[in-house]
Amino acid sequence: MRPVEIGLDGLLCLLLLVLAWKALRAPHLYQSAIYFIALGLVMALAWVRLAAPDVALAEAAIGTGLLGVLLIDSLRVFARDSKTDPDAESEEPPPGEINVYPAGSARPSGRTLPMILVTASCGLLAILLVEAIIELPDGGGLTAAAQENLERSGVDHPVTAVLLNYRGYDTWLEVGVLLLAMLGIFCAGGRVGFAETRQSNPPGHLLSWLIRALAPLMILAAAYLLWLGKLAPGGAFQSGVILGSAGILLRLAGFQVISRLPPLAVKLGLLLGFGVFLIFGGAALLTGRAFLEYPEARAGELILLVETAAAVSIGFTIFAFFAYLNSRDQPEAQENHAREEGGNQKP
Amino acid sequence: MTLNEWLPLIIVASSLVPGLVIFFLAEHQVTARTVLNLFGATLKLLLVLVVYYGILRGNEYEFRYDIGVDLEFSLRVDLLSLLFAILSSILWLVTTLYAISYLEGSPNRRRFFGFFSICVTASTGIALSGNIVTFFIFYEFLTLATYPLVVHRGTEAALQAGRTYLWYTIGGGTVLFVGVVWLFVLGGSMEFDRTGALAGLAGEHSGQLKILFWVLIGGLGVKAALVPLHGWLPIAMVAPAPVSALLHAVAVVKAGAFGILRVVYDVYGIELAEELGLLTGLAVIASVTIIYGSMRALAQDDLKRRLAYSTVSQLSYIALGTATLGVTGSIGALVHLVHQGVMKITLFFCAGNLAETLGLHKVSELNGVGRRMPLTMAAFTVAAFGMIGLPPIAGFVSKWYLGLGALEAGRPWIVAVLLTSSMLNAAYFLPIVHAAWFREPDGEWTVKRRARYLETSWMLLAPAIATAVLSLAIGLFAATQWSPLEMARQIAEAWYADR
Amino acid sequence: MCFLLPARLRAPTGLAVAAVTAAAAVALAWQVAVDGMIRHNLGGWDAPLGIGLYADGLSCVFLVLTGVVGLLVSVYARSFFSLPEEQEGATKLFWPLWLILWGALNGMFLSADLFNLYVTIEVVGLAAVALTVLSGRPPALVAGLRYLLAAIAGSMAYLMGVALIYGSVSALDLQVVAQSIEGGSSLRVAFGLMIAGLLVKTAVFPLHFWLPSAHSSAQAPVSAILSALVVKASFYLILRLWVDVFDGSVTVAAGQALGALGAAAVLWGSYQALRQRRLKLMVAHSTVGQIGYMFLLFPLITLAHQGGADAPWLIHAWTGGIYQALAHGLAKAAMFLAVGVFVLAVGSDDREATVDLVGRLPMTTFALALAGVSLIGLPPSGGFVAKWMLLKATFTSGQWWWAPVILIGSFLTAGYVFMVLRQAFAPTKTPIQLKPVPRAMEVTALLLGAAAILIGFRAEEVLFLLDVEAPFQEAVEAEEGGGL
Amino acid sequence: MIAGIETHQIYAVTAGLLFCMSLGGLFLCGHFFKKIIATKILGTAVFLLFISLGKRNAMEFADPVPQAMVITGIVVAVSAGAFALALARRIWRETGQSTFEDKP
Repeated sequence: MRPVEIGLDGLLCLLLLVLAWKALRAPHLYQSAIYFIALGLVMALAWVRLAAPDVALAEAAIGTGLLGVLLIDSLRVFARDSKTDPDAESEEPPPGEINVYPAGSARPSGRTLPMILVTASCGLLAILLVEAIIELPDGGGLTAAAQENLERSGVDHPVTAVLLNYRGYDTWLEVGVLLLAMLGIFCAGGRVGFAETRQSNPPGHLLSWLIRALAPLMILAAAYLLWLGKLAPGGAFQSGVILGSAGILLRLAGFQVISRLPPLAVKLGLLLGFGVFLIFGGAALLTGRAFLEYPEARAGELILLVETAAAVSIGFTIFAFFAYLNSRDQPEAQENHAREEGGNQKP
Repeated sequence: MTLNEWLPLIIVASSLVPGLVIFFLAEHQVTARTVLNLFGATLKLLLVLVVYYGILRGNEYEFRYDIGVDLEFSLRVDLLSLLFAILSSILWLVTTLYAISYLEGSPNRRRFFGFFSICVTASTGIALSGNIVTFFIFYEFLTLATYPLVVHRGTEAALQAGRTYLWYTIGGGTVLFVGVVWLFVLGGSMEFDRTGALAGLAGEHSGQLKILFWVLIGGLGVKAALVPLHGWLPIAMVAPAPVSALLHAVAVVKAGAFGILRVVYDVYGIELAEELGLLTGLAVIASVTIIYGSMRALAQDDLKRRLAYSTVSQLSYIALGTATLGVTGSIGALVHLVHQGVMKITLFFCAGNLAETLGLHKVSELNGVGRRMPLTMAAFTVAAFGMIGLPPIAGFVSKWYLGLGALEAGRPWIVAVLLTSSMLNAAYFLPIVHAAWFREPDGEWTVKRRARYLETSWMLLAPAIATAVLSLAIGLFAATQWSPLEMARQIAEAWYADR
Repeated sequence: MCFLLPARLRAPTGLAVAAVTAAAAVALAWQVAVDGMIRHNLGGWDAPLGIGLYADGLSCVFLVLTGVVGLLVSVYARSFFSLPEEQEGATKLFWPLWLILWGALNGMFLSADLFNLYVTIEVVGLAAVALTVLSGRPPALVAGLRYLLAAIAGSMAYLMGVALIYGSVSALDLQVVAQSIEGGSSLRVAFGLMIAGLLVKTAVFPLHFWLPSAHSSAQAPVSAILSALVVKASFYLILRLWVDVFDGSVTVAAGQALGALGAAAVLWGSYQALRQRRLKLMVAHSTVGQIGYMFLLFPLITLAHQGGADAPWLIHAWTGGIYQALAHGLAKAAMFLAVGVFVLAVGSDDREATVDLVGRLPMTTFALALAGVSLIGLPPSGGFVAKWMLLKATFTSGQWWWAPVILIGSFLTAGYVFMVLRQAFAPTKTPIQLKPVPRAMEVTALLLGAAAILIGFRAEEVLFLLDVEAPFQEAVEAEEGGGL
Repeated sequence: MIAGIETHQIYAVTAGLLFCMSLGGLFLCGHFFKKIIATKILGTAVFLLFISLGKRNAMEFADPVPQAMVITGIVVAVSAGAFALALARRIWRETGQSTFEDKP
């Protein structure tokens, strides 16, 4: 390995550590969020350096992109609501500059001891962990096994083969996790269903037009990525995320997306990926194969089908995360909701 | 499985099933409940007698059931278990009659009779247990089933008493638990018919065995009300009279005493217990309890509390007899188990009658009450004389054997304890008897008119008289073949057969 | 077989699915009992590339426990969530969430793959949190967030351990890992991380901080599910890793350390329960204490293992620990359901408010009493068998220092159980109007309580099932292909 | 000496350090928002270790199994994070509480 590479990697790692430190220690939430997003982008570089472009794509799109949007959107809530709090009026921080410690309460005292304890034990853990990591053998892994069976898997890209064939069960559960998280968010929000409102300050005409034009392109791009997944980095998750971001952009431009769909379609969209997997797995069982086993000859087509369903669901769910949270915390939505609740209570 | 194997289980179930069914009856289905109760009680008595007859003819009755690993549930009938089983089933029948009348019209009777039957189940179970685990299971079961009865009235005092009762019994249960597990680890499943399993360990583990003995006695001593573990008994007297009568004269306290008998004779075996020098300690504790209980009884004005302290004192006669080495002492202990039960239940019935009919709770209120309730007080007098140990009543027989046993074993100080105790007994019973018969009536109750021809309801009166007659009879006919004394003799002789 | 993960079903359908799932669990257990352990390779790929499902005695015992408790809780929940009081928030999501949770639990008991286990843990965790916050009441929300953060941290620690293991042996399948494992500091650290992560999820002292608030602020059926089943799942996983995977590398010290945590939990949890005034908090703290008992298993089996696989107390320790899990599962579910009925009827969660319930809600009081008896460990009950076995193992193995913990724990448990019962016997001066409670709710609570008692009568079947591929028999070589 | 260090080792050690740092952060940060960020970094650290292990022998292309697992992991982590954010937002809106310590 060349020293230049070592230097590059070292620098990258150092940057990772510094960014993480900053994200955790920044005095303002806004800064934390920004550092975190930056960390995610640098991390994507690290994935590329580690020859894992699939992960880089996923991380950039989901880990940083989607979560970043959600984090920033949440900041808006944390900032706005403190403004409406009459007690905090006097010490109102400038928008986006929310102090970590809530207005009115000083930095909690008496936390020195736990801090020392936690720092010490984390330090100890770090030593143990680094030692353990260094001790790991230099070889190993399942690359060879995965390559060997690639022919039977119906796809040409090993990561896709692992995701959808060798370990398809995990992926199925993972689509389930997305669905579950959506249900969880419904619980946290206290109600099921979306209440999108028109953005109070719609973006300019040009931007609106641009986004509208962009949306079909993004859908096209998603389809391409999906198909590409058979051969090269790409696949259901990445394409799903692009679909989701198309939705988020539309939403940011003030379009009502979900409200236009009938509720049944919304549910179907959320369930599609999970359901197709299940139907497919059940069918495999019925035809005498193991659960989620693909018949070798038609594996390619079937995987594409399952992937498409998964991608649609992923995109839809990711968008739904945003749409739900975003709309839930619009002031108008709250009022609507309050009215709704009041109406419900009367009879 | 043959009937003989199932019979012990059926005996236990004959009170459990009615108990459980009662919970599902409605509160107002009095007739159904009464019939069920009496049916169960009669059935149990009959079955026990059938088994007794079978045992005399040499049949064996054993029920075994594997819970898992090495936990085994086993019911087995021997003479000692029969002695206790006959006693509980006769007294259950009598007490059921009494309770039906006593509680007439009071709330929550369904609950009362349900738990009451379950208590009897537990005490029969204790009697029939074939090994120490089964014994422990029923012992704890008894604790649980009696708790609702103690707090039955739901008053602050009852709840308080319930709390005290639980602290004592659960504490005792926990200690016993340790002891039982320890015993198990040392000597296996501890079937009661395989005495001597521990004897082989005497050399190597004698220290452990000694400690273990005191752990076991500590656990059992709570229910047997050995000083200083007796504190719950007088307090628990807030329970309704039938509960005090059956549970605190028979079921609960006898469970402890019975356990001590089992531990000394069937678990350790008399040889080993002697070899380890455990019996003298037990005798001393028992003596202290006897004297202390009597002294405290003297100072009580509340009639039931006086009776309760008397129980504390009298119960330890059993432990004392157990600890007196020798066959005669053991006979005394065994026969006192029965005699004390019959006499004490009579006293409690009478106390209940006085409280129920005239509202009298205190010794000082009893002046002249014999004129108003002659039959009740006659029963009381018989039982009290028995307690003191006057011949020919049952108490005399047991005290006689205990004293004789002490002399045979060469421990004359025990005789001194017995004499002192009898004197104290006389001192706290005779004034009651005297006041009831020879003092002028002066209480408020004298103004009340007699409601009926009888001094009180016949269902209250009959049980008291029956048990009084019984205590007279078992004293008078002690020498016959069917008397408790004869049974006790057979049991004790079996224990000492190999000596 | 048990991947029934339906979603978005309303009560009747949900109930039907619950019945089918429970029946499937029992059927699977039966099959395992008859034919021995079953392995099914998902997607038709063998380990190490594919994921296997694997059912042996241990997993079946937990599957059946989940099935029984799950079914009864479902019946209860059906009545509970049709009450007008419990309609707020997103309660109509109960069914999909609960069935997903159940499916994930089953998946976890069957999975034979370290990473797949991570995914199932995560599903269990998310679903459990979502159920906690179902009512949308602020205390539940805060408790839920605390739970969620603890759960994420725990599963990340677990995943870190998985990464280290994959790094050193290049396999994820439990059996393959178990066979290729050798000592070394990286494995020790991996093991430590995985266990620590799972300890957070099992809420072992002192990592229990999230449990009381979460379990007490959830709605009654949810609390029952969380306390009876969800914490058991991570306990199961610790047990599985401990005896099947890290079999050779666990040390006596590690066992003692887990035992010490368990002992501290027993004492602390029970003591805290005694101090609570709110019923549900009391029951939740009691869970902390009872979980501690299960961890007394580890020092006992570890030492046994060092002393050879045929140490005489092994069977006691093993049975005791599992029995504790079973008995607690049943009894705690019964208790939460019974308390749910109380709260509903009285309208208050205060311990003092339960006056005179014995006369007015006899069935529920009885359920509570039965559950309490089992928790205390009084005979005859499942809890008694558990404590008997554990105590015996401590004596036989010479580790008598655990014995006082077991006993003091029982004593404290008796304290809080009877404090409630005592109150229930007290008559009221001013009778409170009780709200009517659906009969099904009372009956299910009673059934669970009775089950906790009844398993104390028959340990044989459970033992037999446990014996199928018991971890102490070194015969895991036979791999039976996907026999479903 | 330096030439002996492999790329994956640098990243693996970084992963270990990141893990510990964010674990500490999770305990010490007060605000929900930062706690959530800490859990995200915690996840990232784990994924980094996975991938760096996958890089060990194949220079051209990393071991696909950890890659697939990490993709799964990222999705799971994001779902959990989104759920946590939703909860934190609701709590803030309902009670104005933003840490576990303050009781409004």
